[in-house]
Amino acid sequence: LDDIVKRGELRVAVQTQGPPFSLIDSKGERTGSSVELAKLMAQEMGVKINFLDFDWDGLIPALLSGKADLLVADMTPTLARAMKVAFTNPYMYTGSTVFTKGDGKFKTADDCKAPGTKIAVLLGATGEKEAKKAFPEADIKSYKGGGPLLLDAVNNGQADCGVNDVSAVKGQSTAYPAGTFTIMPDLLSKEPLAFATRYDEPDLLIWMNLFLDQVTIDGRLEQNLNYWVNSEDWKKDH
Amino acid sequence: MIEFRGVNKWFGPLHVLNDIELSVQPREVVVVCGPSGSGKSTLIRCINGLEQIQKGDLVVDGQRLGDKATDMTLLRTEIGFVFQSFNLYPHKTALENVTLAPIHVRKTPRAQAEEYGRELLVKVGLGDKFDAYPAQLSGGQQQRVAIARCLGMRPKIMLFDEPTSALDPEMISEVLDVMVSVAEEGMTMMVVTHEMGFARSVAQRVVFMDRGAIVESGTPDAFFSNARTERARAFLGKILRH
Amino acid sequence: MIEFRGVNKWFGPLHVLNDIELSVQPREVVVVCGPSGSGKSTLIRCINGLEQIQKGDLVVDGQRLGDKATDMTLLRTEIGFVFQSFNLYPHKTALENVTLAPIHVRKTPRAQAEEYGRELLVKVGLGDKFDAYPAQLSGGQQQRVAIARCLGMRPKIMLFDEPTSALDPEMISEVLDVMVSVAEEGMTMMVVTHEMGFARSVAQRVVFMDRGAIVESGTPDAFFSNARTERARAFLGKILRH
Amino acid sequence: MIWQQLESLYGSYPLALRGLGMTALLSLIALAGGTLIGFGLGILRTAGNRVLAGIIGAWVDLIRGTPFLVQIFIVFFILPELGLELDAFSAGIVALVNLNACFICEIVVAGIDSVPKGQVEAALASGLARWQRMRLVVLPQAMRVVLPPLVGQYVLLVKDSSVVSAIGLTDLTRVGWLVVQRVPNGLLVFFLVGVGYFIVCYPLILLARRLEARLGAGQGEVQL
Amino acid sequence: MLENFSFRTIGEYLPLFGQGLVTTVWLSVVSFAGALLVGIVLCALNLQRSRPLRAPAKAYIDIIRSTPLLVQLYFLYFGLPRLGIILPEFVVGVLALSLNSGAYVAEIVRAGILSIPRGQVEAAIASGMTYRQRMRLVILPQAFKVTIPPLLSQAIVLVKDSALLSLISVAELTRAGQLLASDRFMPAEGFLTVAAFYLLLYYCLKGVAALSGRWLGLRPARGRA
Ligand SMILES: Nc1ncnc2c1ncn2[C@@H]1O[C@H](COP(=O)(O)OP(=O)(O)OP(=O)(O)O)[C@@H](O)[C@H]1O
Ligand SMILES: Nc1ncnc2c1ncn2[C@@H]1O[C@H](COP(=O)(O)OP(=O)(O)OP(=O)(O)O)[C@@H](O)[C@H]1O
Ligand SMILES: [Mg+2]
Ligand SMILES: [Mg+2]
Repeated sequence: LDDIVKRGELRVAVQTQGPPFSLIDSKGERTGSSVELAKLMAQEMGVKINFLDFDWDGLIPALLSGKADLLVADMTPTLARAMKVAFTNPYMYTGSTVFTKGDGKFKTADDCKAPGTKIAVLLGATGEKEAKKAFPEADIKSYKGGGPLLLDAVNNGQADCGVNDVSAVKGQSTAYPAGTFTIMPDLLSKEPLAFATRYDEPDLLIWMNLFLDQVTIDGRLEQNLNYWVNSEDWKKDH
Repeated sequence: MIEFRGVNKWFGPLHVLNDIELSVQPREVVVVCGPSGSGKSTLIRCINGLEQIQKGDLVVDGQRLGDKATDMTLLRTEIGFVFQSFNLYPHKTALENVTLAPIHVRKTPRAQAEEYGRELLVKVGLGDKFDAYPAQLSGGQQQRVAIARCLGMRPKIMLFDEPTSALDPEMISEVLDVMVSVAEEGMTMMVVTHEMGFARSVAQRVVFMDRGAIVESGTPDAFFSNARTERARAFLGKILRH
Repeated sequence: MIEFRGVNKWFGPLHVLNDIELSVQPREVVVVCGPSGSGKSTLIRCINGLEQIQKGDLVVDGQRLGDKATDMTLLRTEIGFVFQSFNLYPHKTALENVTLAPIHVRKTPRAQAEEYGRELLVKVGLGDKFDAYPAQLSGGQQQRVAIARCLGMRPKIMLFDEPTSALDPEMISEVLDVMVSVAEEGMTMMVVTHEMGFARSVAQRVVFMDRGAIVESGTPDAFFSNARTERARAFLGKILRH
Repeated sequence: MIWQQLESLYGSYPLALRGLGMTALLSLIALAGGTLIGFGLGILRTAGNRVLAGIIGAWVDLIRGTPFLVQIFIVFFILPELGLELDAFSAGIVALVNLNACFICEIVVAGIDSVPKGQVEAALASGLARWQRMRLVVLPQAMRVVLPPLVGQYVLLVKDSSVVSAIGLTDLTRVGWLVVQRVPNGLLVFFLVGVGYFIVCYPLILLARRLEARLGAGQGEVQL
Repeated sequence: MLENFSFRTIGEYLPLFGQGLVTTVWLSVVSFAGALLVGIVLCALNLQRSRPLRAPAKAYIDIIRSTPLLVQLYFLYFGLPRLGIILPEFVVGVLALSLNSGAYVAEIVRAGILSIPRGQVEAAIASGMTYRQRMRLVILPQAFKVTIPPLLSQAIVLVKDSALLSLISVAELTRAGQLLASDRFMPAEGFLTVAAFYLLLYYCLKGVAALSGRWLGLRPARGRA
């Protein structure tokens, strides 16, 4: 933390392909739910912010190698991951959901349990694990390259249905004509999302947890989430 | 057997064959000589269609080149061509070089083609080199394989384009010896060469070319002892001096 | 000027130079002949260090090759070498070929080097080809440029490795003429060649090699009219016959 | 629908231009640096020092044999642990230059080896020193053989440069991924990305072909 | 990242790497066979005299060479379904790699054929061989020899390019590394292991190239200053 203040700059690693948490708006500016929260953090610290955007592959090395002070993405704090990085307290809960094509033959999540159903997930994302657990008989296909690719795969028929984070699915599917996709109402799981930093920065971790408490209390977190995640208000502005 | 009637050829603006009139009788041996670039190679390459003529008639073995009715591929099997640079197939042994065309073009059964091929290699003095690859042979040996390769097709005509000029001096005679024996068996031959000894002893006629035209033509004796034109005398002076 | 004392050389297991003893005096012209593969090229290539000897002493212009004190690069500037295949630099004009080494090795001022270069090209009969690229020259012309290129360094010794054997017959004499004139100016020369006319008229000595050894050595007259060894006679029979 | 997408695509054109600019800039620097170092390595490798040639050869193998993505990660994330801190752009440049130098080294060695031995001997016989032989005789002739594949390598370089998006540089390919989040027509977006690369690469390919035709004209093409 | 490098975890993931390696090898072999096929057909077209046959082949080669494989892959994977063709990922991947590498193979083969000395062709013509006989008996066997080394280089490129197929959920070698990186947050372990496996494949191919060079009797280097 001292270093950050001395440097006068907070370096944050974000993922490029993850609306509504992180995206490039039509003006080419980086924004999104997590991004705005990070900006708030920097503001509270009284330092400038510097975003480093990476593909999923680059996020973790960026944090581990010290290129970034913290990692702000829609990342689930699994115990295996927590062996390597220090997660904050969860700032929101989400879950994986199942979606299919609007006019598809799958009506409920249980339909997908049929053996051989092709299910699109993102490589390494929690959706992948949930899908494997929920649909053991299905044919799981893990893609790389972000949520929109899943939507495309389902839309084009390469997969029967997709499993991904609910807010991501909601956020991304609106770019398609209404009714293209059916999003199942029931979640496969409830998952926390958290920010991450390194274990050798315990003071930063404490500070971030405190920050999350503060914004929860004063409503700024809720405001953020309502704008970005729980509604589609942001689409109008960006 | 070969008849040039007013043959002309151009490479772009360059007039390489200029109104050639020449007729070669069966069993005749004709030597062609002349300065570099005078069109000697072009002349004999036209005969088997490696170059095309643009004006005049060229009749080979009774067939007019360029006619629709003339099957060039077939006609070529009647004409052997020996190159200055041998052009043996490097990926085939000596025997395979000789039998390749008979087997695939003439459809001779392999056993028969190989028998004849061995016979020919023995004849050119390479009875111990059936399975050698070209790279393992000296220049003189390669050229003798090349001659055997032509003979393998039992051609009616053989054309030679400076067959000895890429050879070491000691190897020249071994190739010339083979050519002499082919001539003595009655082959119709056109030979581009500067080996005047060969011309003297074997040729019925020597043709001298300069700048795309036939300048002189006559018996070897007449040509060497008293060439009519100044150009031929100057040329002979140069190549016989050293 | 050049002195071989018990020189031996092997290529792997192949013994290519076998106890060579030979001494060439200043202003002497020595012709080397012999069958292909007998080691002629290797012999003269050793003199300017294109090949290294493995046993014996080779002293050139007073300096022992292989000695630490001998600066090969410097010594090479005293020795001109003319190759069978000309080896002109294809990306340089005739004049540039001649002036390249004087300018970069001798550090002659460009203007002066060019003047001398032009003079030499005129001398070899190429006064109109200063700016021609090698590809635009005939073989004989290229070889004459190559000789001019050597002369440009004002060498004390000139070595020739079959300088005319890649040439058309009419061009041979133009190159030989230049070589004769170089010899007449008193250059020390070693020439590998089969041009016996040249040997007869210019050489003080003919050396005959076979299988890596010097078999005979004598005046041209003695060598051509009555060679002592059977091998030399057989060789002469072959190359003089045709 | 399509119109609406095109419209929002149009809105992204500054981003696209920035991507194209980044691709071009990366390629250009890597091209210049890679060529320079590649020639240097190639010349050193043929200079006759076995140890040096072995080291360069091993390095070239290492680079040719491993994925470029891994090389970038090593430069950007692992070198700092050894005390060499680079920002994303410099790291991308370093990795790209190194990659290209290695490929170009191979091309240059092939070119140098294609120069007839007689040329070197002629230069040797006239007393030219090693570096003079290389500069005045060998390299100018090697260029005939080197140029066409060299330009071909530049085309590959332009395309390889997209891998640097992994460490956060916004090049043309990455712009594609960014835009596709808002305009869910991947085919259209990546078609345009393809067009962008085509615009940069195709002239290079034409150039390579021209060089090949011009330099090959001397030998004369085979009539089959 | 390096100070607590965990070989143990790599060991845990080794079966996954093994499967990935097998897939990558299998994928590359099939794709390279396809690339040879595509390349030879393209090259045959490209060497025709008739323009209508030559032009499309040339255009295809140019377009493939001037666009990234990623774009081509995207088009095949998401474009074909628009035409009603849905193929398994593995097949699409093989198709993309074959079509892409085929363009390069075509150029290599063409260069090989054109490198055959003119005299060889003339000798074959003079002995009365037809176009097809010349090709089959004289030109192609010799061209084969010249093309082997550049073809093996192209194979190396193809092996590395196949990593891109992890994008469309083909479980090849690179993906194993990515899994290790994102499940356990061990990027160094993941990617360095991947690199080691690719290097292994590279040396195997290089060994094959050296062997085939010796077997075909290619001459060693010359002309060094
Ligand atoms: N394919 C070609 N294209 C253009 N010009 C050519 C071609 N082949 C030959 N020529 C030119 O045609 C002329 C005659 O060439 P040709 O090879 O027939 O001469 P030549 O008498 O055989 O000479 P040499 O003794 O050198 O073999 C020369 O000026 C040559 O440059
Ligand atoms: N670099 C080399 N490596 C191995 N063997 C060689 C090498 N150069 C020459 N030889 C062999 O050494 C022997 C002598 O070669 P050299 O070139 O000196 O003969 P030559 O008398 O000049 O023959 P030619 O008249 O054919 O030029 C030959 O058997 C040749 O094959
Ligand atoms: Mg000719
Ligand atoms: Mg020799």
